[in-house]
Amino acid sequence: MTHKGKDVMALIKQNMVQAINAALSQELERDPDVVIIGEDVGRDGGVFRVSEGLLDRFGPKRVIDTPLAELGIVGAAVGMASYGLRPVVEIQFMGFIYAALEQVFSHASRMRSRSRGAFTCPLVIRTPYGIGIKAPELHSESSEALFCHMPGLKVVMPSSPYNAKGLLASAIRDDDPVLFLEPSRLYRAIKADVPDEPYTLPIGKAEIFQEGKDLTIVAWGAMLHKAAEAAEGLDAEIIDLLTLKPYDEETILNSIKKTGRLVIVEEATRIGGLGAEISAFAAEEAIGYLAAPIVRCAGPEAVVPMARLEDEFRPSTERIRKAYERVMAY
Amino acid sequence: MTHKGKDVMALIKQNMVQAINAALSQELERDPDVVIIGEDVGRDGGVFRVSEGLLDRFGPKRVIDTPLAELGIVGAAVGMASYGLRPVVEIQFMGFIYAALEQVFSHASRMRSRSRGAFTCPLVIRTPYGIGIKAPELHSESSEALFCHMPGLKVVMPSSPYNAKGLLASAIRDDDPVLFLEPSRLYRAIKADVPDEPYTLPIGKAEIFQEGKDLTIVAWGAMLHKAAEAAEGLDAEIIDLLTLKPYDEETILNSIKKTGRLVIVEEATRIGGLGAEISAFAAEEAIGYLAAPIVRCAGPEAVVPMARLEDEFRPSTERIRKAYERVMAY
Amino acid sequence: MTTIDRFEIKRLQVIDESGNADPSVLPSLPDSMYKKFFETIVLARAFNSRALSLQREGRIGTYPSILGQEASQIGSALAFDAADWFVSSFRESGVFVAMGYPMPLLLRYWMGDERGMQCPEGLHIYPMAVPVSSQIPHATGIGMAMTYRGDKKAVAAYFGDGASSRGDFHEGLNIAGVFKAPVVFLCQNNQWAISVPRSRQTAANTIAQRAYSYGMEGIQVDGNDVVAVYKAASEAAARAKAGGGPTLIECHTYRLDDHTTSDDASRYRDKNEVADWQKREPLIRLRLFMEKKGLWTQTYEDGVTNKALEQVDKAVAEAEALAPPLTADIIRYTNKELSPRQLKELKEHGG
Amino acid sequence: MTTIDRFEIKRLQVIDESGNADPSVLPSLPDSMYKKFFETIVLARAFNSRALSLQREGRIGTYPSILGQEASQIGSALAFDAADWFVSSFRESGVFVAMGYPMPLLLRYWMGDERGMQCPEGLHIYPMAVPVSSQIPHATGIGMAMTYRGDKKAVAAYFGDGASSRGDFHEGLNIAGVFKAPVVFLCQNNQWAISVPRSRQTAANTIAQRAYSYGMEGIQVDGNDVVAVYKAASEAAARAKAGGGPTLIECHTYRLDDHTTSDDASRYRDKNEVADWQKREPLIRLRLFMEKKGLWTQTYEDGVTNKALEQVDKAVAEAEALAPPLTADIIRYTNKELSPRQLKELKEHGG
Ligand SMILES: Cc1ncc(C[n+]2csc(CCOP(=O)(O)OP(=O)(O)O)c2C)c(N)n1
Ligand SMILES: Cc1ncc(C[n+]2csc(CCOP(=O)(O)OP(=O)(O)O)c2C)c(N)n1
Ligand SMILES: [Mg+2]
Ligand SMILES: [Mg+2]
Repeated sequence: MTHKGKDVMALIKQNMVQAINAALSQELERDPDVVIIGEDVGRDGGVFRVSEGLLDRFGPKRVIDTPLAELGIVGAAVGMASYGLRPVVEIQFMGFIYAALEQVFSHASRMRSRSRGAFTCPLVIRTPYGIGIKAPELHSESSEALFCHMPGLKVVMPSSPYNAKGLLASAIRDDDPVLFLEPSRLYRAIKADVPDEPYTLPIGKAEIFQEGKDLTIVAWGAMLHKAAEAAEGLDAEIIDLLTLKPYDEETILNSIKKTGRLVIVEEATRIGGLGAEISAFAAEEAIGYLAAPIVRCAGPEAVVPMARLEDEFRPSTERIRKAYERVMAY
Repeated sequence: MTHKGKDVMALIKQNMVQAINAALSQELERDPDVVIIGEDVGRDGGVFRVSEGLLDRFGPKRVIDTPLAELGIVGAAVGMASYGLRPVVEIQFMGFIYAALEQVFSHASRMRSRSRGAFTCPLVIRTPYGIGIKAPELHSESSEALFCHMPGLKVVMPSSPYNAKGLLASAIRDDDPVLFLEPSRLYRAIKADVPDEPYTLPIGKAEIFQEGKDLTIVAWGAMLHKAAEAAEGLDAEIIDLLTLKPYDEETILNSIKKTGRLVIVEEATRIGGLGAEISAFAAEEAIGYLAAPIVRCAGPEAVVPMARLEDEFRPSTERIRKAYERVMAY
Repeated sequence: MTTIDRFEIKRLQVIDESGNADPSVLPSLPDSMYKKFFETIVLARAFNSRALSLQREGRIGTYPSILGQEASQIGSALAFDAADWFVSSFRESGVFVAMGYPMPLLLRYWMGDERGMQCPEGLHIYPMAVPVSSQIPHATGIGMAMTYRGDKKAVAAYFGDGASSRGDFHEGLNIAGVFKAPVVFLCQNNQWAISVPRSRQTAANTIAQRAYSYGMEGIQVDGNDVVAVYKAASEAAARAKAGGGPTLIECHTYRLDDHTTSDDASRYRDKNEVADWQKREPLIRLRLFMEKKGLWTQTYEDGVTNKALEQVDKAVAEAEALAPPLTADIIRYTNKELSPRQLKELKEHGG
Repeated sequence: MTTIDRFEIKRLQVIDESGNADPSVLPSLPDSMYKKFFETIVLARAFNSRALSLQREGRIGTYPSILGQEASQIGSALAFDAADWFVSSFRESGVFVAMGYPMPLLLRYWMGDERGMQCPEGLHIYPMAVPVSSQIPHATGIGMAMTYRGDKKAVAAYFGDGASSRGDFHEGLNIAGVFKAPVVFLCQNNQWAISVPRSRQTAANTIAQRAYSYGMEGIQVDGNDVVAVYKAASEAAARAKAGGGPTLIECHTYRLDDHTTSDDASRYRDKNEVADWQKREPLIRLRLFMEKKGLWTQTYEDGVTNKALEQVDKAVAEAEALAPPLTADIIRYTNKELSPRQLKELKEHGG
């Protein structure tokens, strides 16, 4: 059987939660140094059930329920990682990683550099991000840009069950720290073919989600699907970034050279978002190819609202469409 | 007497430390709700002596030496601020604010929004940033971009004794939280005329540091002076951003319309820096006026090095000059 | 080896599970106060069970039940005045109700509408904090500001057993200790932090003993005994206002329901444990105690219950009648003065 | 009110200021061990004073002196094996020296050269942590990893009194308590955190008592008594390796010098206090004790000192002879595999 151009033994229909669970399970199996650590990841199987069944299968030494202490968890995981383990931390929601930022920024990201390679930090932090599950405050953050600014740290964001599984496996095998951002809105939204066996997908490579020649659209995570929806009827090339840091400059550049137009669609507040980086990259490297302004379609400069207004925050299909039209008018 | 177009009673020569000290002192005098709080700000007068003499003058109720606890200090200041005080927090170095980011991002910046105006957070966090004093690790951060991405928070960065004093007074009087980033490299580097009396400068306004018509250069803080040095001989318009968030779109736009070229000079690592935002803004709003790529001259994707290599990290005059030349070649 | 210091951890219970009071610690309270306890618990419970059913009907979002914790919340809240400040986590409906926070506002919050946390004038109830324990340093700062202004007030700071494992608990309490901030730290130890039992939250025997780490008074109270909670909190509040500094009170209670409506506690905890604590829930012993004092009859309780249900009905109607929030408010309340960019976005969002 | 728990805080001193040992606690150590204490302290002190003069000459950057704290650092470090892991703050030259960390590397670090923290094979000394206390959770995690692997090793985690006010201290120790991580937490309570005295750092009487907040063993030791420190640390290390969990040891000592070479302690602290502690500095009593045991003579000390000075001289020469660091290394060590962008930047930076 083949899938996405590769020979595979068996395909199963899985949603993203199941695909991530499979990746965790297969990596735990493959490498005795892999451990899962976080709040409620064990007995409860994680608040989104992503680690369901892993405690039963691998025991409490490898699937570790911790006290409520984000900074302590990430800090301890940094220590574990430099001892040689490969901890996979779960932070319950992206909004709760802020307490651990000193550990992420000042330690995980810098351990290799600080010790000139004597100590390393093969650590994965998984956390659900984004709007869409009508949860309380700070359950809907998409602050990926903060992490992309930190040298040493990789940032990965899947958009489908298939790439979630393959990218998570790669993240766990990576010898540097990786922040793995899971779109909570997509956790159970899509069921798709996923190879049953373990596989990896390359970190640092974007995917052409849809080919086209009039307009390049760059999006990532949950917004990819909204960006694609809004592009219906246009001959747009849609790039699924997948790795946010280091992002795939080449794929973006090649597409702009072809289309001459760029729109970036992101969920986060505009100012200082990752969209700014992509735009600035294009404005430096490809301005000669651009026939139109580079437009960022992003959230307003406002705190992500609670459930009642959350859908007004993320760019709507109409707003995205308008952004495409603005650019297509050139 | 007049200074910068305003009538003033007396001018004194001050360096930035003295000017900031004067602003603190005058604001403490003016408003009984102002308090200074932080590690070593009292008896020691701050590790850079910025608050020297204030404890003696205003007493330990208003100049508060705290335990070593960045998150607790910022958190307590959030509470004080919503009770009606105007705390001015000192974080000893920008690299140590990371422990307090949850308080800055999830609380200070959101209090007004979260409570729909019932509680507010008139809080200033002052901290020295940047390379240049040959200090140990994490004493040289310039991670302003992280803060610019957070709705609700203002970010201000002076570049001279004069604007440091006026902007700090404005920050303290502002009814929302302000991060006030002081270029440690400039603390004692420049002595200049500063009005003795209290004055404010508007938050949200950039300054044309130098007029010109061939090239727009945007810079802020310590890099402003390096950017200017490198521009010698060019007819460049140099914009001193001063407020990093919300940055002054209008001044930037007008300048680009005039010059048709834009280079952004920043000290931070390039990816996701504030330069990306400025570039993206221009690429969206002014692409039609641009005759050349927008170039960011920034730090490499690497951890800020310790003393021996720190000068290799910030863009050198030569590197900046090359960036200008690249753009001027169009 | 010399012993340089000694500590004892005490536990306070006033009314036992059979409704008998220990005369050595029974405070002298007017009958009206017992009634107030009873009526507030009934009201809070009515609110809580209505919130749970509204959630099931999709009329509000995820909701964290307070069932079992009413004595801890109400006994403590009633020890404070309206001029005092309240800093809470997300599981304090009982505190909000006890302090007279408008129930329609509370419901609006759980509907996912920020207007629910627009605290009305006259009350000083901080918006709920979703990041666990991050509100604790705020209480310290508010207390420091009270001292600064010379206001004879106190802060009631609520948080859970899980919260006590976080760094902000430590920094907040330590700073409060150093500055003798007038704060009463009320740990609602309900034995669980989602699926993590108290015994796995920390290897310490009690949360109360942490008080000694911060040079403050500390005590464990039977959190299902409203009188014990009230007594300990009143004493702590009085001490705080008199300049005696902060207190850590561990209210030893139990979360009888799931963590929130999104949770299924049967996945991780034993039914027998829950059944056991069910027998100790706070209303049972209060009822028995009041009956012995001639303050409780079934008719009295029925009256109280009916009135509570009516109040809750009215609150639900009022909350649901409110016009939906304005999209523009997202932006409008970000800053006092909006930047040109924000003004542009405000317009785009209908403002 | 019932008492539900009781704690005692103990303090250990073995050798008093006059060099007399308390036989009830004196461990039976070979003479060679006392010599080792003595010689390591002398070496660390020689290193320290040379570092201070190198700084004055502009040959290294800002440097934090360990003067007065040698017993705390060396007594504890020597209680561990080379296979154990060390997690330190920034003021542990004594620990590095005791563990045999190459002094030229240590100097390179203080010259502002990252290569100084490239720990050689065979040692497990974590790079110094500049953000105070942020290293504490690492020790917990390393300990958990040792348990995971079944390695009978321990972690020595160093931090100051100021550090014990931070959240990471709390979270790190609490998690270590829960998982019985084999960590010895060594608080170097030198009475000052820059200008903040211990009494304003926390209202608690001791740092040691915080052990009880985490369900672990805790003790205060006379940190200027190298034998007491060694004894407490050895017992704690042995307990850790035997699965008995972590220990918090408060080494009660004193920072005799300025905070760092950038500091001027005369701005904030009393000369008399310093003079008082000067009398209690660790070498005085060790000398007296060893003399009584016939282990010390002036000739012995002179020999030790000369050898130490030679070693330090050699280290300085070696450190200064090293080629300057490569700019490209900034980028090279950011990630194991560099991205195309990084490779481009590497080239631009001469790599
Ligand atoms: C910082 C943070 N981490 C995780 C969560 C998710 N979460 C919500 S409540 C909770 C458990 C809280 O336990 P406890 O403090 O005991 O309060 P309780 O829920 O028992 O009232 C968790 C982990 C959160 N809200 N904030
Ligand atoms: C998080 C953080 N805040 C502030 C500083 C600046 N600083 C360096 S050392 C120090 C005091 C540390 O005190 P203590 O923990 O007692 O250690 P000591 O210096 O006495 O060895 C401070 C405030 C820092 N390095 N890290
Ligand atoms: Mg709980
Ligand atoms: Mg100290």
